[in-house]
Amino acid sequence: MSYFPHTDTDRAEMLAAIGVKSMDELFADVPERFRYPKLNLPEALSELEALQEMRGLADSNFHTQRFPSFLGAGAYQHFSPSLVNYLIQRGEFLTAYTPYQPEVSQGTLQAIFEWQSMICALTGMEVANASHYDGATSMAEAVIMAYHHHRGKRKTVVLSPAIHPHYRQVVRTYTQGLGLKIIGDDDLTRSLEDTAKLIDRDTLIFIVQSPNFFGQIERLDGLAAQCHAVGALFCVSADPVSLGLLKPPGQYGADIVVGDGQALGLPLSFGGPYVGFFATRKEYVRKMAGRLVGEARDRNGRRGYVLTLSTREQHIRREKATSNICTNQGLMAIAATIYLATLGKHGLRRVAELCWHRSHYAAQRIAELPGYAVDMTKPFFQEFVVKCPRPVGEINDYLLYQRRLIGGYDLGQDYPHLAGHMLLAVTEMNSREDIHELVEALKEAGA
Amino acid sequence: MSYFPHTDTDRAEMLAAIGVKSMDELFADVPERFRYPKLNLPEALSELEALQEMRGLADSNFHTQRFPSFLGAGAYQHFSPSLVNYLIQRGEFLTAYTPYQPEVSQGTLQAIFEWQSMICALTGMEVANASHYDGATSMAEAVIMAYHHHRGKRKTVVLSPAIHPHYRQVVRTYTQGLGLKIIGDDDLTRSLEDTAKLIDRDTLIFIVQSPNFFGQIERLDGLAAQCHAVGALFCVSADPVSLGLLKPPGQYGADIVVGDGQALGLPLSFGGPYVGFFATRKEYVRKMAGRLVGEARDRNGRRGYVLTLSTREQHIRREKATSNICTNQGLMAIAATIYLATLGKHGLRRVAELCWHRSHYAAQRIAELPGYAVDMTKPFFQEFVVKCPRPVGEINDYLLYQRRLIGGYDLGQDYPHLAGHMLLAVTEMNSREDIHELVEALKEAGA
Amino acid sequence: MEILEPLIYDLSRPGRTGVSLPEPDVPETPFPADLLRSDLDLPEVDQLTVVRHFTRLSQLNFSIDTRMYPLGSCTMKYNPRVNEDAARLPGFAASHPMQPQDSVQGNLALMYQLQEWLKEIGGFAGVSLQPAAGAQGELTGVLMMRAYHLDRGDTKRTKILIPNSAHGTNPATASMAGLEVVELPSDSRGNVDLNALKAACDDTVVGLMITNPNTLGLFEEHIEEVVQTVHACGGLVYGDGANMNAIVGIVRPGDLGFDVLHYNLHKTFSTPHGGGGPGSGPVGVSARLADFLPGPIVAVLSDTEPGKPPHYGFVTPPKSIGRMKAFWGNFGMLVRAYAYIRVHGAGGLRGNSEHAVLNANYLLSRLRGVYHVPYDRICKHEFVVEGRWPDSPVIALDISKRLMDYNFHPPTNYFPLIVHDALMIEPTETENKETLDQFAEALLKIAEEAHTQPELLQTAPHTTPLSRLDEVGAAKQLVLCCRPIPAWAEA
Amino acid sequence: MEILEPLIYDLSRPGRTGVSLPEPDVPETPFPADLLRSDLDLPEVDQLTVVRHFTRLSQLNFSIDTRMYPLGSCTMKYNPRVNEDAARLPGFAASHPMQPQDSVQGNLALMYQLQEWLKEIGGFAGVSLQPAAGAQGELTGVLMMRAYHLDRGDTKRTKILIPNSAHGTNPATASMAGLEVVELPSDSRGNVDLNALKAACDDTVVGLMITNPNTLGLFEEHIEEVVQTVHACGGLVYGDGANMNAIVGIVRPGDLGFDVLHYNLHKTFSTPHGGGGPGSGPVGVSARLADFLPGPIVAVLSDTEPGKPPHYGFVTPPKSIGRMKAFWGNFGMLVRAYAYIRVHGAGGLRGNSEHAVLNANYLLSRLRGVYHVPYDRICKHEFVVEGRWPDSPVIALDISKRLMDYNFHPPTNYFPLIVHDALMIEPTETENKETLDQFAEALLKIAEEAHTQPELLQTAPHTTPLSRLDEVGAAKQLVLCCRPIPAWAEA
Ligand SMILES: Cc1ncc(COP(=O)(O)O)c(C=O)c1O
Ligand SMILES: Cc1ncc(COP(=O)(O)O)c(C=O)c1O
Repeated sequence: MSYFPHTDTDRAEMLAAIGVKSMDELFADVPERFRYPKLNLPEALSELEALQEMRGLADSNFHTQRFPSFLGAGAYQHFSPSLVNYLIQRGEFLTAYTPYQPEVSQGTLQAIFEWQSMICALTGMEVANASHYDGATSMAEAVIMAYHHHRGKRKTVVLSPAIHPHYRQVVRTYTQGLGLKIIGDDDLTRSLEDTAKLIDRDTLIFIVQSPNFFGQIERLDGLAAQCHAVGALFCVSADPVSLGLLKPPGQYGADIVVGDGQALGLPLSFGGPYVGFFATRKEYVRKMAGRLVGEARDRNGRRGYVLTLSTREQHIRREKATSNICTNQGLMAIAATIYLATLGKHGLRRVAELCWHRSHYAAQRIAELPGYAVDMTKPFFQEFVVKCPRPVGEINDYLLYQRRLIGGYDLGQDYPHLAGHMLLAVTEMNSREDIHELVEALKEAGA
Repeated sequence: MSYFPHTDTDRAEMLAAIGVKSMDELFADVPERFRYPKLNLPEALSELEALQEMRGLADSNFHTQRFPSFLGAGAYQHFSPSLVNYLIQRGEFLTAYTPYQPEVSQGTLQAIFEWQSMICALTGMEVANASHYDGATSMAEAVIMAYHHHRGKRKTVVLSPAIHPHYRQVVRTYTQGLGLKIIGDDDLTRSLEDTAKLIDRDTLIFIVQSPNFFGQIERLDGLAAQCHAVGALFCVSADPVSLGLLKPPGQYGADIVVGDGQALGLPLSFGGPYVGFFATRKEYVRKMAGRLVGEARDRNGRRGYVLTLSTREQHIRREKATSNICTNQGLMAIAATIYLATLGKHGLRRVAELCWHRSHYAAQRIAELPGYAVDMTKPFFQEFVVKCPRPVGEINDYLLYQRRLIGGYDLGQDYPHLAGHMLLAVTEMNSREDIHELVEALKEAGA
Repeated sequence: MEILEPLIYDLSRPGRTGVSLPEPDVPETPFPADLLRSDLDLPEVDQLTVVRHFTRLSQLNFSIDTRMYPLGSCTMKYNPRVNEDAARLPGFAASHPMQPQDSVQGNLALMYQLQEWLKEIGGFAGVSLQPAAGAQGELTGVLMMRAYHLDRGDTKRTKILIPNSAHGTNPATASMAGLEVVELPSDSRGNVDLNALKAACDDTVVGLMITNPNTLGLFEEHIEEVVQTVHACGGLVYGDGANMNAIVGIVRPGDLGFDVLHYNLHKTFSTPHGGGGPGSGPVGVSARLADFLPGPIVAVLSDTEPGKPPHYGFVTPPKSIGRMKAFWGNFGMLVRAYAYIRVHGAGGLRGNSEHAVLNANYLLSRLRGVYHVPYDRICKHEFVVEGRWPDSPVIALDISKRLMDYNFHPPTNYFPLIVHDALMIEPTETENKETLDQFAEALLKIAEEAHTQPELLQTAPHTTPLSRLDEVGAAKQLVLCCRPIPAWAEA
Repeated sequence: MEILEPLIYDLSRPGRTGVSLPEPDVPETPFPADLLRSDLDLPEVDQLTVVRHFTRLSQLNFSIDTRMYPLGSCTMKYNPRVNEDAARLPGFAASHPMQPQDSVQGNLALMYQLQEWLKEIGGFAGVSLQPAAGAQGELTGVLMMRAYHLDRGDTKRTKILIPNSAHGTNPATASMAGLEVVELPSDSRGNVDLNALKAACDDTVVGLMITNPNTLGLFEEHIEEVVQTVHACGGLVYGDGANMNAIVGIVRPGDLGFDVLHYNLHKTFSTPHGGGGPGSGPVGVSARLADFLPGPIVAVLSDTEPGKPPHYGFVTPPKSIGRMKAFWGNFGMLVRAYAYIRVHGAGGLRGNSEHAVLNANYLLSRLRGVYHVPYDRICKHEFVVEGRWPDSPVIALDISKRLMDYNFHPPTNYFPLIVHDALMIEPTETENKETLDQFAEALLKIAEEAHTQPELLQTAPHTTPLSRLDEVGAAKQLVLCCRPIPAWAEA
């Protein structure tokens, strides 16, 4: 079907008003030899049939609502109160665009202002922007911001090897035209301590993820001072749910905090749409990328909200803009805001506590299994590394096809020295029974 | 969890303002020996856990989204455009109540006014009310209206035996205190012609369903005249989707048209909530039950809508009211209105045509199967009766457990003379492939 | 004059539609020409027009989701969104009412549990989930009471006693059941007048219909005596459970001796009101009425194997009054109520009632003195004040309309009938103290305005999309349908 | 001064929450005290407060679902609701991006199909679905162009040519890729100036970024020559596909010789704009760039057995520029675009473009004469007029604000930069003629007002919840967060 409403009468009247005889005349400027290509697309279906076809595709997937899942690795299954999904479906949020016209966009603007405020609260920073595409591009924008902060004079980026591999890849992709040297993760076995030793006067930014890709909570005290001593910026990537419990990066001196807001009530949705957050110190606000909502007054002195500091942005500054970003992940930021409002101070902490207790319980039980070993030397949050007695792929297959469980992430894919290690995540969605099933299944799979 | 927002501080301040020391004092008037019973209910669950539990229950059902279904018998599977479900979830419709205060309820009022208009259009009648609980209670209210129309002097109700058995039962339940004689369906094999012969000067109403419970389109010409000749009212119960194609009952003289609006885009939902519609002639409007929306003017002469003729209703007229109905099925009427608006004149006809063609095709194919017979003597719409070579229950079990198909309704449950007969419904939801599967499966089941 | 939002018919243009549909893809069967309709007068619009029209219409409503809606007797509490998700699970929403029972054991288990829980909450021996709303629950109950007497050969009983504070559905129900209504006065404390009751009780009485707490929001102080008096004359006691939100976990009507009670799931148990339904009005009954319940109800079948999950099925009680509704009740509402009870547990439900009562009394404490409270004692979940003053020309309706300008939905007005210019205020437990304070301040401000600028109230509302609507005019100049009258009707 | 809607923080009260959560029900593990935060400054509110707050906020927005939103360059067309249902199917919405590929063949099949369809629609050899929006598609494309030259050892190329009518993301993207921007003038008919282009083309040119139809809504009349000129100097042509809604089924950029193009699924393919995203900006490329696509993309694996359904997997092109995003793209948006293309088919998509162009030209025909049209010829899906008159003091912004009083969202204003006081109007195909007429009449009325009562425009809007907001003041008095600054930051 098509959704345009034109009747034959409409068409005739409109063509007449335009002063053309046919629709074709409207396309006379299109090179004739290429005009009206025959597109080889499947025949149109009715909505009913299309939905049935797509339901067939969807049902052919295994998924976390069908089977208990222990997969994390950058995307986490959490409970999202029903009102979140309802509210973001409201047409007034869903079908508006970037709030360029504040008088008719106060809904979006105030919601994003609240998002900025909550991200500041979570991260312990002074300013946060309206969003980036995801956590990985937030990190890439942090690098670019640091690059410009140093007016392009510094060339070295130091990345902890325990940053999510996709994030490290995106940083490389984004900056490939800038002539940077990205080090730190060139040796994937390098410790955080050793990585920090690479920071020097050519370092524009040092980035750490905590909890890191392996779920471990990094000890970050002193790193900010170390960076600042040589003039480098210190950036932390964090899981927002962990910040319900853990010290905010602002408190140990981070200049930039980035991360992905998916864990804040967004569906897994096979990897997107998620929402990147980006927070920094007030002094850097003019160097920050992305949209920003600020408080304003109307002609009668009433409080309202507007997009502000747009002189940083591409539509005003063009090639001198801080970034090319335009459309961001607005609705996902609103979803996360609604999630955070609903859970609130106590709820988010409670979720974090549940993840803590249940993941530790699971880790302990798995550590007891013959053939398995769990690294519990560093404190971890929600996710932990398990050394397996057999290749991870085989164990996961057993879990999936024999026990209807979605297993962990195979670390060997990204960290050759961790072949045979599985990364398991346990959240509030995994009940005690789920954990027992997992332990049982791992035992069988390892035997 | 609970949804009340009170903090300890709130409670303390409020109790102080009231002038009591404890919550208990508020319940001092409740007989002490019964106060605060210990309720034996399961422990509270979090929303997350409750939803998981309920998903477990839901998933344990077979249902029409999992398996192709050929079940009708008063509830039909039809395609409902996605916007219907979205729009009725909007809080402004969902969480408002009966529009007693028109200035802040124009949304509901205008939507119901449009519903009334569409029901008039579909049925060919002059007025329709805001809704009844379902088609069955609409029919019972028709009887009661006719009873009052005759000022209680007539005592006989004549029902076609081919009316949905539940509807006939509800008419009996509703009117058991009125001392009526309900005839016609006392012999379930009686033909419509023979039933019409029962109409006499004691008949207050004669009710026919068309398409009847067996899917057959009744020939109704002349029946209105026959009723009117003896002063009885003539009432027709109709499937609203069939009215996309078939002559409206108003055209052959019906005084009242009732039916269930479920087929107009409402989910099957195991039998409810649905929506009863009720339409009649203008001359009977003051005798009609239920809420009515009418056009009004505001102080500035602007058009708006209000509840009107409430002097018929229980809250004004109390024991003299036309009915006790208060809450009706408002949101379901709005859903059906949105459905009808979306499909419109052409769409509804198209749906009816699809049901027609596909059901006839299915009937023909089944009629060719050894051991099966289909009664095609009367024209039918969407539903038809199949004589089976084995007990219907056995065939249905085979379809369900061996072929993952939901079979037809076992007519022997209500019509002893139709034991071994199955009522099958085919709508636009059943593709050609579904039909072929059904035919195949019936063949196997009959062998 | 500008139109707020055109009628959908006015947005129609020939040839438009909002759907495409599959091709028949089977050999076509000719239609019987003589049975076909010639035209179908439905609107012709595209999807966007539909979405815009109904989105804009919706925005014209006040609703719980947008502001406080203290409509007395209606329990306009928060409707949890999780309930909506539960009811829309495909296993529930796409199951067909006529499926073989073994294929819908999940539905039956849910219904069975809900029956059990409602029995427990009300102190009853049996429950039917069939009634679609409170009024249908009433009819169910009264028909059972009637049937009970008849079954015992007690055919003289034709009267139903109903206090004058009762909701209109009570007397209307009694009439529908073919019974005669005897109205009972209320005493000075808002209770049913015990002497009048005693005088009315005799062997022609089917029973009493009583609401407790009553429609003044007051708990009947002599409830045990009332019940005993009715029982003593052989009558039964019907409880209108519209006000259950005051007493869940506080007292069980069954313990007080009630024989029947309807629950309003759309009040006490948070299923949304939907602009006037769908609701759900299950009835609970004492042991002597259990056999009369409308059928079918869900039972654990005797073929359940030990150690296995129960095998559920529909059964019809032996002396059933019959079926109230096609199929099994408003199942989607049952799912929502199940979810609500499941997340609350006994403690949560009692907490709801306690806080509903706390909120009402707090609000009363803030209004007392400015608004006359004709029956002034500790109230339950709601209370009734007079919306008038001797020294002001305004009436309750004016106050109601003026409240809209303060962004509140008005209370119920002109009910109960025993209070002049009644304003019946039910805040529910889900309003927070700040909102209650704002509401109280609005009402206090309005009381002031009633004396200083009465016209402001009499011409209110001033900030709504339409100003005050002429309901009297509408009933005179009846326009109930926007379509032309069909030709055959004019003939 | 009255507040429109309080901040959620202002609605907070210590101790409230909107959720309950399960008990840990496992032995608890002590927290490492030194790693814990001392406080968490999030609001504390109940569910009803959340629902009310965001429902009321939402009502303050204009949106496609409530009225015409002719924001030029943004293609604010109807966003079909069926797409939302499709994206929320649990099999899609609850699948984890890191699941083994064999367990998500449904997702991969959908992505593969969509890749194929977008290739077909654009006339390209390869497609990546990874970019999250148009601007990210641009960066992807420019990085590929850069990589292509480098791969051939052609290291001199550092310049990107960009017409002065281009969207800001084009030059900003070039800078991000470390390239130098050379701006090209436009000719008097709104085309890129061919002579200037020729003069700029040399062996330092990476390529040209061009939008066609361009941001004036005009089809480049010399498009073939433009492409040939760039190719002749060894450069590549990047197409900004923001305006694809004019040409789907009309002409394929790949056929015209474009080397890369980004699609905006949130424009042409109806995925909702969400108040500023999420979007999706897949890129299509010609054969010579296919190896450079960001990885991974979905392919049919060679182990597919004959006669069996294809076995899909992720593969990374051999010379890939790398990964643009964690995981695989904004999958939920891909589902919606899939649904959209599936219900349209080739004919439906072409019909969309035809009617988008019809609507724009019709609207232009109604405004021409009253509004100055600096580049006046048959337009495509949008057109640009000047929002000013020599004899009136009003500016485009005033007209935009005044349109709100007529219940229309303003067009894009002050873009493209080559038109003074630009008003860029894109009606899209889903607006009906009546709405277009109303919109035209509003603009004509406003043009009149601009001459008779200019202050009415200069002080507009008058009917919105807030009057005109002071954006300049906001940028001076920066308030970007409503929370107190944390103590450690002040130290
Ligand atoms: C006291 C009382 N009884 C009965 C009813 C009728 O309930 P329902 O509207 O669900 O039929 C109401 C409804 O408002 C009521 O307030
Ligand atoms: C012409 C043009 N190019 C590029 C873009 C950037 O697209 P996005 O906002 O999806 O990043 C836009 C967005 O409005 C646009 O109009």
